[in-house]
Amino acid sequence: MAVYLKNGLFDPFKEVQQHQQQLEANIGKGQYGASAVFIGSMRDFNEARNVSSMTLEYYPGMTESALEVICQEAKEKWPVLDTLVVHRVGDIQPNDSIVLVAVWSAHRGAAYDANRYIMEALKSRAPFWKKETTASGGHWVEKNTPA
Amino acid sequence: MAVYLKNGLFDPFKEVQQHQQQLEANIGKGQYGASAVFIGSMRDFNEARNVSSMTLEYYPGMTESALEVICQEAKEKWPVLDTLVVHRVGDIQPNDSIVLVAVWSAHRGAAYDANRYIMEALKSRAPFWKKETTASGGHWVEKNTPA
Amino acid sequence: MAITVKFFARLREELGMDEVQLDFVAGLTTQQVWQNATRQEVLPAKTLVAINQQYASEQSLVKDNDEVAFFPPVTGG
Amino acid sequence: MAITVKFFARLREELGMDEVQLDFVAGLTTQQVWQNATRQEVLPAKTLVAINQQYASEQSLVKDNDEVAFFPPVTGG
Repeated sequence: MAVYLKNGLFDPFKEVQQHQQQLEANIGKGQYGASAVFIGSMRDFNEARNVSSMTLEYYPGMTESALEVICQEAKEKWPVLDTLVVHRVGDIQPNDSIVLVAVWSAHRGAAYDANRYIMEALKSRAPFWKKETTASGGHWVEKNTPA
Repeated sequence: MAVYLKNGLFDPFKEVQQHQQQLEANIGKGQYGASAVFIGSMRDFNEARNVSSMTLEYYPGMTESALEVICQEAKEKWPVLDTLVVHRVGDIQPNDSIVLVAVWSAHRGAAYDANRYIMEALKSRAPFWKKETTASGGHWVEKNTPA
Repeated sequence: MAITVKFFARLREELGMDEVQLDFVAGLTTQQVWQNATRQEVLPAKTLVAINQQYASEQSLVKDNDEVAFFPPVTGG
Repeated sequence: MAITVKFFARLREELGMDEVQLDFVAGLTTQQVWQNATRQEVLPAKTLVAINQQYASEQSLVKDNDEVAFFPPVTGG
């Protein structure tokens, strides 16, 4: 179970691969049958029409522990072998990856369910705040889109 | 929308990345906000205790078209920007990736829902048959595990 | 004036054949094609049927030049 | 004998401060800490509250050395 905040670009597929190699080193190969990966990335349109960039503020300490609690809840609800969460903070450009959630389990149901649980909980409870920049200035995103 | 059958190892993350680059070249960057990726891989235990290898038989022609129909259905049900399905055929070793489903969309709900729809439909309708090899010989897998 | 009949997976192994050509006879259902091809009275339970690579039923009628396939429940993914 | 009060995002910008130290007074709720820190009567609607980096309510009591945080609805992911 790992949670990382990244101030700067990250490659979600590299992160998943690296974590998966660690997982295989720890529990052996051939143990998980299902991996569900979700990547949220920055679009160039959102509440405002043309978003040129974005800043993600967070609460150092609380943000990490909120994400860890969420992943722990997922492990208690479903038979999950491992989880990985990576989230950007700081300045972000369109098309950058913002969030990565990966879940490994023996069967697909747990991987899908746990992954989505983590994403929904992250969206509603993890302390992150987006400020979008457009031609007319900056504004705080008021609320997250529902699933 | 792409469907590939692979006789031999494939790297699911490389496949997703390559397809995503094509997608960005086609529709422009910053268009999709959500990517949901599912990877099914071979465990070394299943119906039989210790599975040493597996062979995946398929129906050339029908398998590809069944997968294309399933992806088309997903695109009709949800606002999906693109889908990618890669499935192994032939001989497979434990820990190899068997199936990859990737879905790109503007919002996470469609990506999650369409991805799972494709996987469930694939499991119930796409003509693939697994034969597992154990120390005591080969046997056909009788039925797929439910989600 | 012929149809092609294909078998996959366990059925292919148990019957010892993967493909057979049959003379076309008008008005046959896939169930009757199975009987002609295998000399077995009934389709094994849960057998799936396709005509020209599309799912069909035991009662579907077979036309000239059709490709008819029989296979067990699928287990991919 | 002090508590730390933090503000994030829109609240931080509107109040023009990200952190303030207050003398500890026993028996205060987070709502009263907000009033003391900001000289505003009421918490803006939907404001979230945390004590020591765990979610709390407007009525939660604040202890000496606590870190109290106020922030708008979260918009990560």
